[in-house]
Amino acid sequence: MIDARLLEKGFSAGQALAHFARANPDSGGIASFVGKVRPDGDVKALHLTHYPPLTLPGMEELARKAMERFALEGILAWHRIGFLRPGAPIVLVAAAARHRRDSLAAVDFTMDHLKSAAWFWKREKRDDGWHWIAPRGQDHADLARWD
Amino acid sequence: MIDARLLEKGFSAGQALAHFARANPDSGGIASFVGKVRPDGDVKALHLTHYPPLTLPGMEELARKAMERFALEGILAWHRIGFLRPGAPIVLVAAAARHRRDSLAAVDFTMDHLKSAAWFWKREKRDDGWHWIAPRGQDHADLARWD
Amino acid sequence: MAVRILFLGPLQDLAGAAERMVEGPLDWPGLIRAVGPAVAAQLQDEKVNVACAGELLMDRSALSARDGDEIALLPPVSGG
Amino acid sequence: MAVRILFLGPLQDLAGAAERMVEGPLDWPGLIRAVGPAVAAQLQDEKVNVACAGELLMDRSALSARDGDEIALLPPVSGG
Repeated sequence: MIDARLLEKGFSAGQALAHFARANPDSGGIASFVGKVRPDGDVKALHLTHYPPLTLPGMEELARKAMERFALEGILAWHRIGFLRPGAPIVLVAAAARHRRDSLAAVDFTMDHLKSAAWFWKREKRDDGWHWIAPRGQDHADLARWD
Repeated sequence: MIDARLLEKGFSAGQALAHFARANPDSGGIASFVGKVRPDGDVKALHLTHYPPLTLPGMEELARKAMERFALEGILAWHRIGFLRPGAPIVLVAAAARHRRDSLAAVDFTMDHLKSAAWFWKREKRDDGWHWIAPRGQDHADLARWD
Repeated sequence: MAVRILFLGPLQDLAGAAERMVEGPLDWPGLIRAVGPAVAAQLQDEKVNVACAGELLMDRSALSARDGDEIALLPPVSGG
Repeated sequence: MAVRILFLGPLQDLAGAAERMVEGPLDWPGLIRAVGPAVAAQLQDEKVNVACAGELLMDRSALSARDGDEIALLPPVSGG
Protein backbone atom coordinates (compact mmCIF):
# COMPACT_ATOMS: atom_id res chain seq x y z
CA MET A 1 0.00 0.00 0.00
CA ILE A 2 1.49 3.32 -1.13
CA ASP A 3 0.31 6.58 0.44
CA ALA A 4 2.16 9.52 -1.17
CA ARG A 5 0.79 13.02 -0.65
CA LEU A 6 1.60 16.68 -1.14
CA LEU A 7 0.01 18.66 1.68
CA GLU A 8 -0.85 22.34 1.57
CA LYS A 9 -1.76 22.44 5.26
CA GLY A 10 -0.20 21.25 8.51
CA PHE A 11 -0.63 17.66 9.66
CA SER A 12 -0.19 15.57 12.79
CA ALA A 13 2.55 12.96 12.40
CA GLY A 14 1.19 11.00 15.38
CA GLN A 15 -2.29 10.72 13.83
CA ALA A 16 -0.86 9.83 10.43
CA LEU A 17 1.26 7.06 11.97
CA ALA A 18 -1.66 5.69 13.98
CA HIS A 19 -3.70 5.52 10.76
CA PHE A 20 -0.81 3.93 8.84
CA ALA A 21 -0.44 1.28 11.57
CA ARG A 22 -4.16 0.40 11.28
CA ALA A 23 -3.79 0.17 7.49
CA ASN A 24 -0.90 -2.33 7.86
CA PRO A 25 -2.09 -4.66 10.64
CA ASP A 26 0.01 -7.64 9.57
CA SER A 27 3.43 -6.00 9.62
CA GLY A 28 5.94 -6.90 12.30
CA GLY A 29 7.23 -3.36 12.52
CA ILE A 30 6.85 0.21 11.39
CA ALA A 31 9.74 2.64 11.12
CA SER A 32 9.22 6.34 10.57
CA PHE A 33 10.90 9.70 10.32
CA VAL A 34 9.33 13.12 10.71
CA GLY A 35 11.33 16.20 9.73
CA LYS A 36 10.41 19.60 11.09
CA VAL A 37 11.23 23.21 10.37
CA ARG A 38 14.10 23.74 12.78
CA PRO A 39 13.41 26.62 15.19
CA ASP A 40 16.85 28.01 14.36
CA GLY A 41 18.09 31.49 15.16
CA ASP A 42 16.16 34.10 13.22
CA VAL A 43 14.22 31.93 10.78
CA LYS A 44 10.64 33.20 10.72
CA ALA A 45 9.11 30.99 8.03
CA LEU A 46 9.89 28.40 5.38
CA HIS A 47 8.42 28.39 1.88
CA LEU A 48 8.33 25.16 -0.10
CA THR A 49 7.63 25.21 -3.82
CA HIS A 50 7.39 22.32 -6.24
CA TYR A 51 6.55 21.52 -9.87
CA PRO A 52 3.13 19.84 -10.01
CA PRO A 53 3.59 17.77 -13.20
CA LEU A 54 6.67 16.04 -11.73
CA THR A 55 6.66 16.24 -7.94
CA LEU A 56 3.89 13.87 -6.83
CA PRO A 57 4.50 11.39 -9.69
CA GLY A 58 8.18 11.37 -8.65
CA MET A 59 7.25 10.65 -5.02
CA GLU A 60 4.98 7.80 -6.12
CA GLU A 61 7.76 6.33 -8.25
CA LEU A 62 10.16 6.62 -5.30
CA ALA A 63 7.66 4.85 -3.04
CA ARG A 64 7.29 2.02 -5.58
CA LYS A 65 11.08 1.63 -5.71
CA ALA A 66 11.28 1.44 -1.92
CA MET A 67 8.45 -1.16 -1.82
CA GLU A 68 10.39 -3.43 -4.18
CA ARG A 69 13.87 -2.86 -2.81
CA PHE A 70 12.99 -3.49 0.85
CA ALA A 71 10.14 -6.01 0.75
CA LEU A 72 7.69 -3.60 2.38
CA GLU A 73 4.02 -4.15 3.11
CA GLY A 74 3.29 -0.44 3.01
CA ILE A 75 4.96 2.93 2.68
CA LEU A 76 3.83 6.45 3.46
CA ALA A 77 5.53 9.59 2.12
CA TRP A 78 3.92 12.93 2.89
CA HIS A 79 5.56 16.25 2.07
CA ARG A 80 4.40 19.76 2.86
CA ILE A 81 4.33 22.59 0.32
CA GLY A 82 3.54 26.27 0.89
CA PHE A 83 4.40 28.37 3.93
CA LEU A 84 5.50 26.72 7.19
CA ARG A 85 6.34 28.05 10.64
CA PRO A 86 9.30 26.91 12.76
CA GLY A 87 8.45 23.64 14.49
CA ALA A 88 5.94 22.52 11.85
CA PRO A 89 6.41 19.10 10.23
CA ILE A 90 7.73 19.24 6.63
CA VAL A 91 8.01 15.58 5.80
CA LEU A 92 6.83 12.24 7.16
CA VAL A 93 8.00 8.87 5.89
CA ALA A 94 6.87 5.54 7.34
CA ALA A 95 7.54 1.97 6.21
CA ALA A 96 5.79 -1.20 7.34
CA ALA A 97 7.65 -4.47 6.91
CA ARG A 98 7.89 -7.98 8.20
CA HIS A 99 11.49 -7.38 9.28
CA ARG A 100 12.77 -4.46 11.34
CA ARG A 101 15.90 -3.75 9.31
CA ASP A 102 13.91 -3.50 6.07
CA SER A 103 11.57 -0.90 7.52
CA LEU A 104 14.41 1.25 8.90
CA ALA A 105 16.46 1.03 5.70
CA ALA A 106 13.41 1.94 3.60
CA VAL A 107 12.83 5.12 5.64
CA ASP A 108 16.52 6.03 5.33
CA PHE A 109 16.45 5.42 1.54
CA THR A 110 13.23 7.36 1.00
CA MET A 111 14.34 10.34 3.08
CA ASP A 112 17.67 10.56 1.25
CA HIS A 113 15.83 10.66 -2.08
CA LEU A 114 13.25 13.20 -0.91
CA LYS A 115 16.13 15.40 0.27
CA SER A 116 18.08 15.52 -2.94
CA ALA A 117 16.18 13.85 -5.75
CA ALA A 118 12.60 15.12 -5.38
CA TRP A 119 11.25 18.30 -6.98
CA PHE A 120 11.13 20.70 -4.04
CA TRP A 121 12.77 24.07 -3.52
CA LYS A 122 13.00 25.69 -0.11
CA ARG A 123 13.55 29.26 0.93
CA GLU A 124 13.49 30.71 4.39
CA LYS A 125 12.54 34.11 5.72
CA ARG A 126 15.03 35.72 8.06
CA ASP A 127 15.21 39.20 9.53
CA ASP A 128 16.73 40.45 6.28
CA GLY A 129 14.27 38.81 3.91
CA TRP A 130 13.89 35.58 1.92
CA HIS A 131 16.85 33.31 1.11
CA TRP A 132 16.87 30.23 -1.11
CA ILE A 133 18.35 27.15 0.56
CA ALA A 134 21.09 25.55 -1.49
CA PRO A 135 21.44 21.76 -1.69
CA ARG A 136 23.97 20.44 0.83
CA GLY A 137 26.94 18.34 -0.24
CA GLN A 138 26.13 15.95 2.62
CA ASP A 139 22.69 15.27 1.11
CA HIS A 140 24.27 14.16 -2.16
CA ALA A 141 26.77 11.98 -0.33
CA ASP A 142 23.84 10.39 1.55
CA LEU A 143 22.04 9.71 -1.70
CA ALA A 144 25.10 8.14 -3.35
CA ARG A 145 25.07 5.37 -0.70
CA TRP A 146 22.16 3.70 -2.49
CA ASP A 147 23.73 3.47 -5.97
CA MET B 1 15.85 13.63 27.80
CA ILE B 2 15.68 9.88 28.39
CA ASP B 3 12.30 8.13 28.65
CA ALA B 4 12.83 4.40 29.31
CA ARG B 5 9.89 2.35 30.55
CA LEU B 6 8.76 -1.20 31.17
CA LEU B 7 5.03 -1.41 30.51
CA GLU B 8 2.68 -4.01 31.94
CA LYS B 9 -0.24 -2.85 29.80
CA GLY B 10 -0.80 -1.99 26.15
CA PHE B 11 0.09 1.43 24.80
CA SER B 12 -0.56 3.58 21.73
CA ALA B 13 2.62 4.23 19.74
CA GLY B 14 0.97 7.19 17.98
CA GLN B 15 0.14 8.91 21.28
CA ALA B 16 3.57 8.17 22.71
CA LEU B 17 5.24 9.68 19.62
CA ALA B 18 3.02 12.76 19.71
CA HIS B 19 4.01 13.27 23.35
CA PHE B 20 7.70 12.68 22.60
CA ALA B 21 7.56 15.27 19.78
CA ARG B 22 6.08 17.86 22.16
CA ALA B 23 8.83 17.07 24.69
CA ASN B 24 11.54 17.70 22.05
CA PRO B 25 10.32 20.83 20.25
CA ASP B 26 13.76 21.95 19.07
CA SER B 27 14.79 18.81 17.20
CA GLY B 28 14.98 18.83 13.42
CA GLY B 29 13.73 15.29 13.19
CA ILE B 30 12.37 12.29 15.04
CA ALA B 31 12.90 8.72 13.91
CA SER B 32 11.02 5.82 15.44
CA PHE B 33 10.37 2.12 15.28
CA VAL B 34 7.45 0.19 16.71
CA GLY B 35 7.60 -3.59 16.80
CA LYS B 36 4.43 -5.65 17.11
CA VAL B 37 3.46 -9.21 17.90
CA ARG B 38 3.28 -10.63 14.40
CA PRO B 39 -0.15 -12.13 13.66
CA ASP B 40 1.59 -15.26 12.39
CA GLY B 41 -0.01 -18.63 11.77
CA ASP B 42 -1.23 -20.18 14.97
CA VAL B 43 0.36 -17.88 17.56
CA LYS B 44 -2.31 -17.08 20.15
CA ALA B 45 -0.31 -15.01 22.64
CA LEU B 46 3.17 -13.84 23.55
CA HIS B 47 4.57 -13.80 27.09
CA LEU B 48 7.49 -11.51 27.92
CA THR B 49 9.42 -11.98 31.13
CA HIS B 50 12.34 -9.97 32.46
CA TYR B 51 14.62 -9.64 35.50
CA PRO B 52 13.64 -6.49 37.42
CA PRO B 53 17.02 -5.70 39.05
CA LEU B 54 18.72 -5.55 35.63
CA THR B 55 16.19 -4.92 32.86
CA LEU B 56 15.15 -1.29 33.30
CA PRO B 57 18.61 -0.16 34.51
CA GLY B 58 20.04 -1.84 31.40
CA MET B 59 17.58 0.00 29.14
CA GLU B 60 18.49 3.31 30.80
CA GLU B 61 22.19 2.60 30.29
CA LEU B 62 21.52 1.73 26.64
CA ALA B 63 19.58 4.98 26.19
CA ARG B 64 22.49 6.96 27.69
CA LYS B 65 24.91 5.28 25.30
CA ALA B 66 22.70 6.14 22.33
CA MET B 67 22.39 9.78 23.50
CA GLU B 68 26.18 10.14 23.52
CA ARG B 69 26.99 8.15 20.42
CA PHE B 70 24.48 9.89 18.13
CA ALA B 71 24.25 13.45 19.49
CA LEU B 72 20.57 13.08 20.36
CA GLU B 73 18.33 15.60 22.04
CA GLY B 74 16.02 12.91 23.36
CA ILE B 75 15.42 9.19 23.28
CA LEU B 76 12.43 7.04 24.16
CA ALA B 77 12.62 3.27 24.74
CA TRP B 78 9.46 1.52 25.90
CA HIS B 79 9.18 -2.25 26.17
CA ARG B 80 6.18 -4.37 27.08
CA ILE B 81 6.28 -7.19 29.61
CA GLY B 82 3.56 -9.70 30.47
CA PHE B 83 1.01 -11.25 28.13
CA LEU B 84 0.40 -9.77 24.65
CA ARG B 85 -2.02 -10.58 21.87
CA PRO B 86 -1.10 -10.74 18.16
CA GLY B 87 -0.96 -7.22 16.71
CA ALA B 88 -0.12 -5.56 20.04
CA PRO B 89 2.97 -3.33 20.20
CA ILE B 90 5.94 -4.89 22.04
CA VAL B 91 8.55 -2.18 21.72
CA LEU B 92 8.76 1.47 20.74
CA VAL B 93 11.99 3.38 20.22
CA ALA B 94 12.18 7.03 19.16
CA ALA B 95 15.13 9.38 18.80
CA ALA B 96 15.07 13.16 18.41
CA ALA B 97 18.11 14.79 16.85
CA ARG B 98 19.27 17.83 14.97
CA HIS B 99 20.29 15.67 12.02
CA ARG B 100 18.19 13.04 10.29
CA ARG B 101 20.87 10.38 9.96
CA ASP B 102 21.69 10.54 13.68
CA SER B 103 18.07 9.91 14.65
CA LEU B 104 17.68 6.95 12.29
CA ALA B 105 21.00 5.38 13.30
CA ALA B 106 20.12 5.79 16.99
CA VAL B 107 16.84 3.89 16.52
CA ASP B 108 18.65 1.15 14.59
CA PHE B 109 21.35 0.89 17.32
CA THR B 110 18.86 0.86 20.19
CA MET B 111 16.60 -1.75 18.56
CA ASP B 112 19.54 -4.06 17.84
CA HIS B 113 20.55 -3.88 21.50
CA LEU B 114 17.02 -4.38 22.82
CA LYS B 115 16.75 -7.46 20.58
CA SER B 116 19.84 -9.25 21.74
CA ALA B 117 21.44 -7.48 24.69
CA ALA B 118 18.51 -6.57 26.96
CA TRP B 119 17.10 -8.83 29.67
CA PHE B 120 13.91 -10.13 28.10
CA TRP B 121 12.76 -13.64 27.39
CA LYS B 122 9.84 -14.39 25.06
CA ARG B 123 7.65 -17.40 24.73
CA GLU B 124 4.65 -17.85 22.49
CA LYS B 125 1.49 -19.88 22.84
CA ARG B 126 0.58 -22.02 19.85
CA ASP B 127 -2.06 -24.67 19.38
CA ASP B 128 0.22 -27.20 21.10
CA GLY B 129 1.19 -25.04 24.07
CA TRP B 130 3.91 -22.60 25.11
CA HIS B 131 7.29 -22.44 23.33
CA TRP B 132 10.32 -20.35 24.31
CA ILE B 133 11.70 -18.25 21.48
CA ALA B 134 15.40 -18.79 20.91
CA PRO B 135 17.68 -15.89 20.02
CA ARG B 136 18.19 -15.59 16.26
CA GLY B 137 21.67 -15.64 14.72
CA GLN B 138 20.64 -12.64 12.60
CA ASP B 139 20.01 -10.61 15.76
CA HIS B 140 23.57 -11.21 16.94
CA ALA B 141 24.96 -10.32 13.51
CA ASP B 142 22.93 -7.08 13.65
CA LEU B 143 24.34 -6.26 17.08
CA ALA B 144 27.94 -6.92 16.01
CA ARG B 145 27.69 -4.06 13.47
CA TRP B 146 28.06 -1.54 16.31
CA ASP B 147 31.28 -2.92 17.84
CA MET C 1 -0.88 30.35 -28.17
CA ALA C 2 2.79 30.46 -27.24
CA VAL C 3 5.39 28.57 -25.24
CA ARG C 4 5.29 29.14 -21.46
CA ILE C 5 8.69 29.07 -19.70
CA LEU C 6 8.50 28.38 -15.95
CA PHE C 7 11.36 29.38 -13.64
CA LEU C 8 11.45 27.14 -10.58
CA GLY C 9 13.07 27.86 -7.22
CA PRO C 10 15.91 30.38 -7.23
CA LEU C 11 15.73 30.77 -11.01
CA GLN C 12 12.61 32.90 -10.61
CA ASP C 13 14.65 35.53 -8.76
CA LEU C 14 17.24 35.56 -11.56
CA ALA C 15 14.54 35.75 -14.24
CA GLY C 16 12.66 38.46 -12.35
CA ALA C 17 9.43 36.50 -12.84
CA ALA C 18 7.95 33.06 -12.21
CA GLU C 19 7.21 32.60 -15.91
CA ARG C 20 7.55 34.10 -19.37
CA MET C 21 5.58 33.56 -22.58
CA VAL C 22 7.52 33.37 -25.86
CA GLU C 23 6.68 32.56 -29.46
CA GLY C 24 6.97 28.92 -30.47
CA PRO C 25 8.46 26.76 -31.74
CA LEU C 26 11.46 26.85 -29.41
CA ASP C 27 14.68 24.79 -29.51
CA TRP C 28 17.60 24.81 -27.03
CA PRO C 29 19.48 27.78 -28.60
CA GLY C 30 16.16 29.65 -28.82
CA LEU C 31 15.49 28.96 -25.13
CA ILE C 32 18.95 30.24 -24.15
CA ARG C 33 18.23 33.50 -26.03
CA ALA C 34 14.71 33.81 -24.57
CA VAL C 35 15.55 33.48 -20.85
CA GLY C 36 17.98 36.41 -20.54
CA PRO C 37 21.66 36.33 -19.62
CA ALA C 38 21.33 35.61 -15.87
CA VAL C 39 19.25 32.45 -16.35
CA ALA C 40 21.24 31.51 -19.49
CA ALA C 41 24.40 31.46 -17.37
CA GLN C 42 22.70 29.03 -14.94
CA LEU C 43 21.67 26.78 -17.84
CA GLN C 44 25.38 26.22 -18.59
CA ASP C 45 25.24 24.14 -15.39
CA GLU C 46 24.26 20.59 -16.24
CA LYS C 47 22.54 20.36 -12.86
CA VAL C 48 19.65 22.49 -14.14
CA ASN C 49 17.10 20.05 -15.50
CA VAL C 50 14.57 20.87 -18.20
CA ALA C 51 11.07 19.47 -18.60
CA CYS C 52 8.88 20.03 -21.64
CA ALA C 53 5.16 19.21 -21.76
CA GLY C 54 5.44 17.48 -18.37
CA GLU C 55 8.34 15.21 -19.37
CA LEU C 56 11.88 15.53 -18.07
CA LEU C 57 14.35 15.76 -20.96
CA MET C 58 17.22 13.30 -20.86
CA ASP C 59 19.08 15.48 -23.39
CA ARG C 60 18.25 19.16 -22.91
CA SER C 61 19.80 20.16 -26.24
CA ALA C 62 17.12 18.07 -28.00
CA LEU C 63 14.45 20.52 -26.77
CA SER C 64 11.68 21.01 -29.30
CA ALA C 65 8.76 22.97 -27.86
CA ARG C 66 5.67 23.88 -29.80
CA ASP C 67 3.02 26.50 -29.18
CA GLY C 68 1.00 25.44 -26.15
CA ASP C 69 3.87 23.55 -24.51
CA GLU C 70 5.17 24.39 -21.04
CA ILE C 71 8.94 24.37 -20.46
CA ALA C 72 10.06 24.09 -16.83
CA LEU C 73 13.59 25.02 -15.77
CA LEU C 74 14.41 22.96 -12.66
CA PRO C 75 17.51 23.96 -10.68
CA PRO C 76 19.08 21.68 -8.03
CA VAL C 77 16.53 20.78 -5.37
CA SER C 78 16.56 21.22 -1.59
CA GLY C 79 13.59 19.28 -0.26
CA GLY C 80 12.92 17.17 2.81
CA MET D 1 17.58 -16.88 55.65
CA ALA D 2 19.00 -18.65 52.63
CA VAL D 3 20.16 -18.03 49.07
CA ARG D 4 17.39 -17.68 46.48
CA ILE D 5 18.21 -19.03 43.00
CA LEU D 6 16.06 -17.59 40.20
CA PHE D 7 15.67 -19.42 36.88
CA LEU D 8 14.92 -16.98 34.08
CA GLY D 9 13.30 -17.70 30.73
CA PRO D 10 13.61 -21.28 29.45
CA LEU D 11 15.73 -22.31 32.46
CA GLN D 12 12.62 -22.37 34.61
CA ASP D 13 11.21 -25.22 32.52
CA LEU D 14 14.46 -27.17 32.94
CA ALA D 15 14.55 -26.46 36.67
CA GLY D 16 10.88 -27.35 37.07
CA ALA D 17 10.38 -24.16 39.08
CA ALA D 18 10.93 -20.42 38.81
CA GLU D 19 13.12 -20.40 41.92
CA ARG D 20 14.75 -22.53 44.56
CA MET D 21 15.97 -21.72 48.08
CA VAL D 22 19.26 -23.25 49.22
CA GLU D 23 21.53 -22.90 52.25
CA GLY D 24 24.21 -20.23 52.02
CA PRO D 25 26.99 -19.50 51.53
CA LEU D 26 27.16 -20.67 47.92
CA ASP D 27 30.11 -20.66 45.51
CA TRP D 28 30.17 -21.69 41.79
CA PRO D 29 30.70 -25.44 42.42
CA GLY D 30 27.99 -25.29 45.09
CA LEU D 31 25.59 -23.61 42.64
CA ILE D 32 26.27 -26.27 39.98
CA ARG D 33 25.38 -28.97 42.54
CA ALA D 34 22.30 -27.09 43.77
CA VAL D 35 20.55 -26.51 40.42
CA GLY D 36 20.21 -30.13 39.28
CA PRO D 37 21.75 -31.80 36.22
CA ALA D 38 19.53 -30.22 33.53
CA VAL D 39 20.30 -26.64 34.52
CA ALA D 40 23.92 -27.53 35.37
CA ALA D 41 24.37 -28.70 31.77
CA GLN D 42 23.12 -25.30 30.55
CA LEU D 43 25.55 -23.51 32.85
CA GLN D 44 28.41 -25.13 30.92
CA ASP D 45 27.37 -22.68 28.19
CA GLU D 46 29.22 -19.41 28.68
CA LYS D 47 26.19 -17.62 27.22
CA VAL D 48 24.26 -18.14 30.47
CA ASN D 49 24.95 -15.08 32.59
CA VAL D 50 24.82 -15.01 36.37
CA ALA D 51 23.83 -12.10 38.60
CA CYS D 52 24.24 -12.06 42.36
CA ALA D 53 22.65 -9.46 44.64
CA GLY D 54 21.53 -7.47 41.59
CA GLU D 55 24.99 -7.31 39.98
CA LEU D 56 25.98 -9.16 36.83
CA LEU D 57 29.11 -11.24 37.45
CA MET D 58 31.95 -10.67 34.99
CA ASP D 59 33.49 -13.96 36.15
CA ARG D 60 30.82 -16.48 37.12
CA SER D 61 33.31 -18.81 38.81
CA ALA D 62 34.00 -16.05 41.36
CA LEU D 63 30.42 -16.42 42.70
CA SER D 64 30.23 -15.91 46.44
CA ALA D 65 26.62 -15.70 47.64
CA ARG D 66 25.67 -15.25 51.26
CA ASP D 67 22.41 -15.92 53.05
CA GLY D 68 19.87 -13.36 51.89
CA ASP D 69 21.41 -12.95 48.43
CA GLU D 70 19.51 -13.62 45.23
CA ILE D 71 21.28 -15.43 42.39
CA ALA D 72 19.73 -15.02 38.92
CA LEU D 73 20.57 -17.42 36.10
CA LEU D 74 20.10 -15.51 32.84
CA PRO D 75 20.06 -17.54 29.60
CA PRO D 76 20.45 -15.91 26.16
CA VAL D 77 17.76 -13.29 25.64
CA SER D 78 15.12 -12.87 22.92
CA GLY D 79 13.60 -9.43 23.41
CA GLY D 80 12.36 -6.68 21.11
